[in-house]
Amino acid sequence: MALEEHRQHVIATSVYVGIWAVLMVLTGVTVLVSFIELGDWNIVLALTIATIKATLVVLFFMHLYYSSTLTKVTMIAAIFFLFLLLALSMTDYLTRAWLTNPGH
Amino acid sequence: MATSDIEIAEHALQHHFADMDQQKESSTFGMWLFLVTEIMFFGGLFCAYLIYRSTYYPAFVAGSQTMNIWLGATNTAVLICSSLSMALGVRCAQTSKTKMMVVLLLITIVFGFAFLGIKAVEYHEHWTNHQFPGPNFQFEGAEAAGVSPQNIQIYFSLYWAMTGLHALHMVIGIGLVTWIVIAGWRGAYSPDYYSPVENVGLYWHFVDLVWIYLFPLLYLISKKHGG
Amino acid sequence: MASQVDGLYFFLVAVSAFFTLLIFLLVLFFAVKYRHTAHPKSEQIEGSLPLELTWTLIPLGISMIFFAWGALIFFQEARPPRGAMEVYAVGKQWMWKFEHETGQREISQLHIPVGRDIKMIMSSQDTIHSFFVPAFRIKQDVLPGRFTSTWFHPTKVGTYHLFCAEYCGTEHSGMIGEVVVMEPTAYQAWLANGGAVGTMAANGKELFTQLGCATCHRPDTQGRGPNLVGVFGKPVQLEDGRTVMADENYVRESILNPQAKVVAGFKPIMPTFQGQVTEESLGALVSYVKSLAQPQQKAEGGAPPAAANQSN
Amino acid sequence: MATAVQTTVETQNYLNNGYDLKSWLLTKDHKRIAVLYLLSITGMFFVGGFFAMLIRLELLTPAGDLVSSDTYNKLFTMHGITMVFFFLIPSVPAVLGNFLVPLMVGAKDLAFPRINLLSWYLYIIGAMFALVSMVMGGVDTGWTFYTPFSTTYSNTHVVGTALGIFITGFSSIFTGLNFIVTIHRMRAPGLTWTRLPLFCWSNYAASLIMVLGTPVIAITILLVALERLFHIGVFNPALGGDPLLFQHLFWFYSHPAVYIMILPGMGVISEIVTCFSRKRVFGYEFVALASIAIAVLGFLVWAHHMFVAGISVYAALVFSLLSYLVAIPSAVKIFNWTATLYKGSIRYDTPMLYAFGFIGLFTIGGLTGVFLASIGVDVHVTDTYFVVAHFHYVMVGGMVLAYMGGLHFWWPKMTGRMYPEGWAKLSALLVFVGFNLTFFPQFILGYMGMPRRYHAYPPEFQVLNVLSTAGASVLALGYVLPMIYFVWSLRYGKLAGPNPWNAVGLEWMTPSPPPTQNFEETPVVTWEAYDYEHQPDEEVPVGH
Repeated sequence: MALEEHRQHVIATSVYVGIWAVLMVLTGVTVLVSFIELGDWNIVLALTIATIKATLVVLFFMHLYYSSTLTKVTMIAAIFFLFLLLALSMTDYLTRAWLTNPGH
Repeated sequence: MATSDIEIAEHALQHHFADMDQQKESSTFGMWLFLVTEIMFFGGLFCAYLIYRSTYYPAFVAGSQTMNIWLGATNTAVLICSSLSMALGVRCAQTSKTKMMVVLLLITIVFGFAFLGIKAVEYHEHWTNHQFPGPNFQFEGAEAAGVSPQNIQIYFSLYWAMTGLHALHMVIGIGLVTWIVIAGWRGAYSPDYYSPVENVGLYWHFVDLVWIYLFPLLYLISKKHGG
Repeated sequence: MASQVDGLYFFLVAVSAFFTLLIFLLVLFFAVKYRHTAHPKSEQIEGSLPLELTWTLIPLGISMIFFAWGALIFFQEARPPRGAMEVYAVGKQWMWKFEHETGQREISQLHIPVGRDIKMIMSSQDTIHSFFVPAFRIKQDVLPGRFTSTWFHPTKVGTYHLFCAEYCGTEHSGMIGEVVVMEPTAYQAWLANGGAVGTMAANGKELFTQLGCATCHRPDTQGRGPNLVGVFGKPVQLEDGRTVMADENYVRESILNPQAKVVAGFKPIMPTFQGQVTEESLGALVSYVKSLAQPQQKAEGGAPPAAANQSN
Repeated sequence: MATAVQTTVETQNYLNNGYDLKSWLLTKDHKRIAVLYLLSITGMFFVGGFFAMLIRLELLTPAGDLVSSDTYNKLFTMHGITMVFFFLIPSVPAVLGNFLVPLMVGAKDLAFPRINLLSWYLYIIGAMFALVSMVMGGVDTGWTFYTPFSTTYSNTHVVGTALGIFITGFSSIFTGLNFIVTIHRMRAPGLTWTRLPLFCWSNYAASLIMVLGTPVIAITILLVALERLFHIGVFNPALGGDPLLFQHLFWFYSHPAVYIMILPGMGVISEIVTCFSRKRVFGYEFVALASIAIAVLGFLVWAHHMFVAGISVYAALVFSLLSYLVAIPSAVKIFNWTATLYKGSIRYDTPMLYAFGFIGLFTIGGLTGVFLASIGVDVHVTDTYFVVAHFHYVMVGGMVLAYMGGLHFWWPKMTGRMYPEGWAKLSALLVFVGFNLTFFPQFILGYMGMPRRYHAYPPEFQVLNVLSTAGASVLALGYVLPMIYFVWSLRYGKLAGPNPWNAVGLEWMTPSPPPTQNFEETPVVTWEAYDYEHQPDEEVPVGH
């Protein structure tokens, strides 16, 4: 069948289940870690784990790993512009207190 | 199946596309672009969250400590399971296992309702505790925690807005999966034409993805008491 | 300041006029010279990298001059000089309320002496307004819930327009007033007839006692709240490890949302005064706290000299 | 009108393919949807124009004597909302883009025809929300919806209007999404990216902004509605919120939105300038990439609307610096168009007159934008008539002129008939003169210190305001004329033929009006864009 060769890559069921298991374990880890007081590192750790989970979901459940470059660029662009929104807004909030007392 | 795979594909080819390849690529790319808009849509809320969290950190800690971590964690697990059944369902569509696909998608729907049910329990609890922004907002122990109830209200405003919008996406997702189940049952899809299944799958995983971030940001801010 | 802004402005006008004329004349010249009837066959030209670079890099270079020049002016505008005379302003729909340090109040009219630096400390009691005096080339939005400030240095006696430049509702265009710049002697005379009941700092001190602040914030020793003598304008170590500058906004926040920034070594026990103090009272309280940090001029300030000495 | 002979000659095209209402309202044909958009945005343009006339009449005298201050506030608010969200943003993309992008890439339709139709319905629903809110008493927040005024102090129909904008936002998102997918996936064989017409490039760039920016305004406007309904405190300083957060989120979209408006207009100008100087565009790659650069850099500059709003001094410096960068690609475009004229063979048909007007006025609009990026000067002129003049030079002098030029250029393609050239030239002249008379005095007013959104003003500003109002009446005449002769031309205009301008580009290789399927067979492209060198230089058959 001519159409056959264009069909998308089929990922093995075991990969899906494996990813699922990792995601479940990471969910457990993130909950457990949250009970340990690590100061600023709590949020860093929580977001790192969330990002690992999100990456796994995007790459495998959403097949980005097997998708065209265009799709990958699209996803990266979205993250980039979200980052711009957050980072450039923060340039205001983080530096508002800098210039409060008179100069000279 | 009454119709062969090829017939399904020929029937599904819209007049303005040259071939199935072009149609499928367009449809998938369109879906990803739509997800980009969804990311930016939630992005506005994440921006507000980031700014207020850095401004009113103790209030956010106090607010997050009223969250039930176990319900939140369970819901995270429920969504991950639903994503698995969704992914396997799409795989069945790729491999012509229509019945199995329908079953897996039904399981996905069940997980979806489970998530909403648990969320409803949490919402109910917040509602009865007056943890809903507005004139009736109350937060017991704000003074003891040494934070202004007003700032905790901002935490709850963002909590309700973010999880509410997420829940709305879940409801829409359940509707879409139901549509796929019905169409799939009627034999609308084949390995050469399953873009709707795949796209609804992408949407579902995206909604899961948002929750993966909402959970640590809203529930796990800090366990330390007394701000 | 006005002359500096004008300098940059007319530089911008000159550069813009040059480029506008350049484009206009080129378009006109080409359009006439190569009109269809005179030049029936077009000649294909692909483009030219050197030209592209020229008209990318030259505008970039010129715009960097604009940036640097504009930024320098802005930095000056953003940093009020030390020793500026301070005037508190409260914007409300649809009027300006001013209060001088010496306690005179006026509405939508601002009397100031010529030749002095004037710093405006402004807040709004409803929506966003904007303090705009075109003659001084300054503009600053006036926000609810926060102090913003700007400054100027009037050099000529006269009466100038004051506008609200941020849309604020029905009578936005009626939220206007005038800035009256006077000779210093005339200003002193005006102050004398101003009907002031005590200086702002003195009024602030009275409020400080009335509201019960003084029971915890004792002037002689550290009470349940920190001693405020000599605090203003200096960095403050917070309980959570951060350091903040004790400026007008810090004092405001400490009154309205005391738990947000708790001073190191103290408990978050202070109640909020939100809803109990007006914007004007806040100004007076800020002025009082400020006066506690200026022990040497405190004859009229209201701070007990003994306390000031002890803190040093 | 159609005799028996003509009906046999008349070939099937998108216009005569069904005449009943259903064939229009349920159409999935991008060309019909473009016509639906044309009718709807023209309606909204005249609604917005009506408000503008009342504003100018009120400002004829210093005292606020024609309408009450509340009415005046509603007028400029509704003028802004109508023009920005319901005319400028959809204008070139949703009308000309919808019609032309598939034709230019050699496709039968946009990638998602049903979503395209949905997008028009969303526009109509959004417009209905806005119009109903206006009829019920209007809204007085300014088109910018600044908090806390919009959330706490305004007593007008903020939520209804906000929902209208929210819904219309999705119309814009779907249009952008459709364009991006179409341009990526549906180009005809041989039509590489470097052979793509610049109109497609610029619509592609604008679509990027629609897809990336519009969702942010959607959520922001939703939060405003929630704040108003439930007092959630996110933007309300009395509840601990920060009103500047609203401004950040608002301008994150609304500054790039300016480029949604101007970029497609720039695309139109590239098409017109090349056609009427019979030349390949000078520096094709630079013009194309400048569009993308504007789209991306446009996202980095939003806080230059907030220099005096109380943001951090350091953030202001960063945003000022970045703001200059976005000016560069616009300058590059201007220079390239000018260079394209060099050694061309230039005709002065109406579209070209509009293009000349665009180049001149956009140059002024762009350069005065540089004034506003320069913080020291911005402090003085922001929120004055200087800003009003600046953005009207860009939006009206730039965008509307480009739209009008494009409409004249492709009118024969869309309808199969020519507009009357003499009247069109007269109207172009009226628009140019009227526009400058209206808005140039406002630069001076702004520098003198007249704040915007003022119902009454000090008497020393009157002379310039009278000039401005006089110009506005000339401008209005310039806009009403085309309405009349375009309608007239539908019946009495000369038949255009497939290529009245002897232009290159796939859209000219199919009959006018195009058949429903656009092309008899999918074209194969073997030539570069704007290949006027190999276009036989025959005398233009009609319209002269």
